[in-house]
Amino acid sequence: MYTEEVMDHFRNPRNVGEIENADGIGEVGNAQCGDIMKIYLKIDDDIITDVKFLTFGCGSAIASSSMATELIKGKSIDEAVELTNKAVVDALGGLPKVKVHCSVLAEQAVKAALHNYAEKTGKTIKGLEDFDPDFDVHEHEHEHL
Amino acid sequence: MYTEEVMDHFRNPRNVGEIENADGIGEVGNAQCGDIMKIYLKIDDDIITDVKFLTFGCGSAIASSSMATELIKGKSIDEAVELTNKAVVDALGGLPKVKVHCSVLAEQAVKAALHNYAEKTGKTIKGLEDFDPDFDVHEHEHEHL
Amino acid sequence: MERRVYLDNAATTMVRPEVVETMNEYFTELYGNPSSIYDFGQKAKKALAGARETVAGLINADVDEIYFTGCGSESDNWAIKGVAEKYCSKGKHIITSKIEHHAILHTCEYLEKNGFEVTYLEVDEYGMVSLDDLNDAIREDTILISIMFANNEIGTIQPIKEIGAIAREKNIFFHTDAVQAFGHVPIDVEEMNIDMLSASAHKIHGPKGVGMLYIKKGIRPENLIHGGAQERKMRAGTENVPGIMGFAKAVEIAGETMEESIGKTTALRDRLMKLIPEKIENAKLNGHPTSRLPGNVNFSFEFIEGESLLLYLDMDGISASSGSACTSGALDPSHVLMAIGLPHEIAHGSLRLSLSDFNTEEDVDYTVEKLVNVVDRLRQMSPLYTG
Amino acid sequence: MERRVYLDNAATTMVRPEVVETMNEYFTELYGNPSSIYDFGQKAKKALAGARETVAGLINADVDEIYFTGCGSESDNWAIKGVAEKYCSKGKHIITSKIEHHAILHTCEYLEKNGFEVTYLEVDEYGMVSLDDLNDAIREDTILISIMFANNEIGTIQPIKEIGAIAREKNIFFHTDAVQAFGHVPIDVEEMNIDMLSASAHKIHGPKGVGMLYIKKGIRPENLIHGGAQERKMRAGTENVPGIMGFAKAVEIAGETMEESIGKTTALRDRLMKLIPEKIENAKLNGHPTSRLPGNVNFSFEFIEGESLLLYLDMDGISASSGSACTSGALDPSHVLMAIGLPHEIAHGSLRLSLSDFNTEEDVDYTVEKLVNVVDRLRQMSPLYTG
Ligand SMILES: Cc1ncc(COP(=O)(O)O)c(C=O)c1O
Ligand SMILES: Cc1ncc(COP(=O)(O)O)c(C=O)c1O
Ligand code: FES
Ligand code: FES
Repeated sequence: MYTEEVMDHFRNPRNVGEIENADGIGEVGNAQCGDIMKIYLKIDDDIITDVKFLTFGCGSAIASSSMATELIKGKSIDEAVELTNKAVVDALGGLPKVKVHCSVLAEQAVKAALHNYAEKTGKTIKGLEDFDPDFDVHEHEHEHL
Repeated sequence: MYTEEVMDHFRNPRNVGEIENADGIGEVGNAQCGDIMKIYLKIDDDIITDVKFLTFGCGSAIASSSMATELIKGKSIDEAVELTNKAVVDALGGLPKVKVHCSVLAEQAVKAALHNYAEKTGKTIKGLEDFDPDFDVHEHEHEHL
Repeated sequence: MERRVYLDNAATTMVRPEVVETMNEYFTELYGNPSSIYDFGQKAKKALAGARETVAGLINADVDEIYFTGCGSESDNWAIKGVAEKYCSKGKHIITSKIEHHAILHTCEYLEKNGFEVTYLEVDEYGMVSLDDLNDAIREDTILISIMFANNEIGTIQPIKEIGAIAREKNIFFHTDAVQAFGHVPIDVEEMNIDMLSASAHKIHGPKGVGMLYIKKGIRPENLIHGGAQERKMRAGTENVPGIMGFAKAVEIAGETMEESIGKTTALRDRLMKLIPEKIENAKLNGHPTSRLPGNVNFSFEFIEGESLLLYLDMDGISASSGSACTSGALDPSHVLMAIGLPHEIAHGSLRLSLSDFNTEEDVDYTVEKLVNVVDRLRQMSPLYTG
Repeated sequence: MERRVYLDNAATTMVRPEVVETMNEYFTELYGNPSSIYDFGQKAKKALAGARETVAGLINADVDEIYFTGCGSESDNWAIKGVAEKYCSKGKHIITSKIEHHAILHTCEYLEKNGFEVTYLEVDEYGMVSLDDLNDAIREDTILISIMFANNEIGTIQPIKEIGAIAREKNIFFHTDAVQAFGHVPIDVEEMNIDMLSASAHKIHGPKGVGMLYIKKGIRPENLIHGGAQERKMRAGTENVPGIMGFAKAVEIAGETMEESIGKTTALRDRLMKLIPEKIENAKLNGHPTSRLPGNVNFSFEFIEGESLLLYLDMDGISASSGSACTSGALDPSHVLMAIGLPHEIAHGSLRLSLSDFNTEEDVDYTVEKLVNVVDRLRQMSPLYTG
């Protein structure tokens, strides 16, 4: 069902946990739908120096969060904001069709955390102008069940 | 499907053949329905001294003819006329339900041969007063197919 | 992987070696068609008759009331649609429950699209149908009541005899999907007032692809599979002789060992039901505490999600399920867990462990040990857990 | 009994040892439910995907167009009723032939009782459908044409590609019951314009209780068996993994050996078709002399009746059939022999010998020798024979 990369990130998820006094925190999804992702960012000089996540969700949700954190760690804000769910899926070697929305959730969680950082610091992040932190991926995704 | 007795009479049918100048010949059934029985009788002093049969039909038709001839051989006319299909079935140790009409055919063939003997000789045989030599067992039997 | 502990026997079971042996003879030696006239086919026919007797015996039915099918789902479809089509002139209302298997529910939904009305009875927090609700739901035009014997997810056993009595009194046909109960707990169709009953071989260590429908004499549903004269003209298709013989062998063993097996699996079940909440906080038992299948254990663990749980358990060699096997891969929590009133987020974290004769106390203890770790690990990862 | 010569391969076949071996692994080792998430079930899922590919490959279909069922009869029922229900708004007229298997005929009769109209095409003395008749029968409201690929009794192979072309041109679905042809002769659903095709594993040395329906992409018949999400939600029921794997193994071997096998069985068939009328007077070949299945031989012997013939042959160890296995035990001559215009009394004396790969030239010669004696013996007993 899952690729070796997915299983590797599921088996040994990278960057699990919380960051105290994080510079940005994003939470997306909801428990009713069976998936919540929370991402914590430590940002110095527009560089993501640390990132951690907590996820309530299926195997691919955990793997997507883990992969997303790996992909943005050490990157600049401008790079991180360009992270797409497709990049997560590709890095994982693919996801089953019904699980693609987990990767969308990971993308949204990163954006939400960056958005939170922008709000706190009063900065503007290019690419987040239209971001809606309350976006619910499930409203659009529950149909293919 | 068939009892040992049926198979024995089918495997080694008794009294197969014709009798030249038979005293009574009876034929019942029709080829369309897949079964014809023809019985030849040799009668001396009201005793059936010889009997033969020819049958076009299934295994139980052949066994029923064979058994019927055995049951009436050496018997008096009065005894032979009382041969029932049930006696044939019992002697054969039973027949499958859909095959019972083969034994009816054997009873009818014997009666037809006796009837023919009676007609030829001008005798009256008790129990054959109402016998209809053109009786077709299939008209009544084809329903359970 | 050091150890394999198979705890998904409600999804399907290992075929018993004795059953495989039985079937093998019919694959390559006695492969004749039972409808054939030659000795070779007649032997198969005789064997079938024996199998029918064995299966009938287990539920106190008559041999002429047993019809072999291709699976439990086919039996369910045949029972429901067959009665609906044949008796629709008497009425077009059917009563079933909210926690039936999809083979019943989707069939009922199909009938609803075709002019039938279906009442889906609610169940209580333990998954029990209420006899009062049933009585209230019965109408002039009710032709069929279909209530499952035991639920596949939460193991709850319904008051079948009482339901049957109500149906009989009202002159309504009573069908029960006994796919999970048949061969596991005693069933007596006479005593329990059952008119039709579905079963499936692969749930009792028999082969997949063989089912059975018991139909009480005098009831004549429309055929689902028309064609040849097999199964007394009620279910066409060359008889699956090896499969049916294997099914009968499985039934024979199930019958002989039922008492012992119930004792053994109940003990294992109760051990799981005791140890799990002892060692894991916020673990909620789903299903009825006592009126439940000897082999069924179902818990919800707060703050975690079922698929992750299954995958981690699988890494420890433990095969289990979350909701029914048929709905995994779907992301919605199961309709059964919803019906017993679980909130979504708790339903998501449910685990079904289903035991068989082949499980041991070591299996149970190993599972509990691993489960404790896995739940803890997932909770540490969960944003919901504040523990 | 010194010798067993099995010549009823059109009724059912011996399961190949390689197929049994394949299945055995799935009975006791890889018995996991393919819908399950753990590795153990996913292995079964992967195996199924491979099987689907193998089966699709044999008829040049796409993997997504193959649906496994419980038997050939189920496939036939599903195709006919599924299309009828789903597309009835387009029309309620179906065209089939008089010589179809009962799985088609009785399904059509069932539909007739439910408001559909069915045209049963006549066949010529060889059992061939006429394309002109077909063209004439097509109406505005025709939604389905179902013509069998090859007949089970007399072996006649229909002009499938041409029938398919007509159907396609008129935008009517074309189903073919290929239960006797699949795995025996080359089939290409693309080239032959086939929209739906039924097959059954036990006719090609696979297991009983496994069938297949090919459904061209874009066609969506109503389900026959509602329930779980198996077979892409179109056929519920826990997948019969061992059976399907066995079916695939049989298909694989059938595909690899088809050319050789056709050569061999055709030679044996032709030997029977030459020797029988040479050695037995008043023997009439039934079916088409050349457009026929490689393994099918069917003769009528005047003045004698089929059941007796079969029973005597059985005593010599020869298993054969008279008409189709499904109708033996019935006393009426087969509808196929009637449709090709045989008089009743000649139809009664018909014999079908159906060959497989496992038969030899010795089998053939032994059979002819015994047949000569048996026919002679029965004729000596027959009041119709004057010879
Ligand atoms: C032409 C044809 N169609 C359908 C069937 C039915 O197949 P099954 O016995 O697998 O249901 C058969 C064989 O019995 C057949 O020969
Ligand atoms: C309660 C219940 N009914 C019906 C079924 C369907 O049985 P099968 O998979 O044999 O079609 C199952 C199992 O999947 C079940 O648990
Ligand atoms: S988190 Fe919902 S399915 Fe992956
Ligand atoms: S003679 Fe017709 S079935 Fe026996």
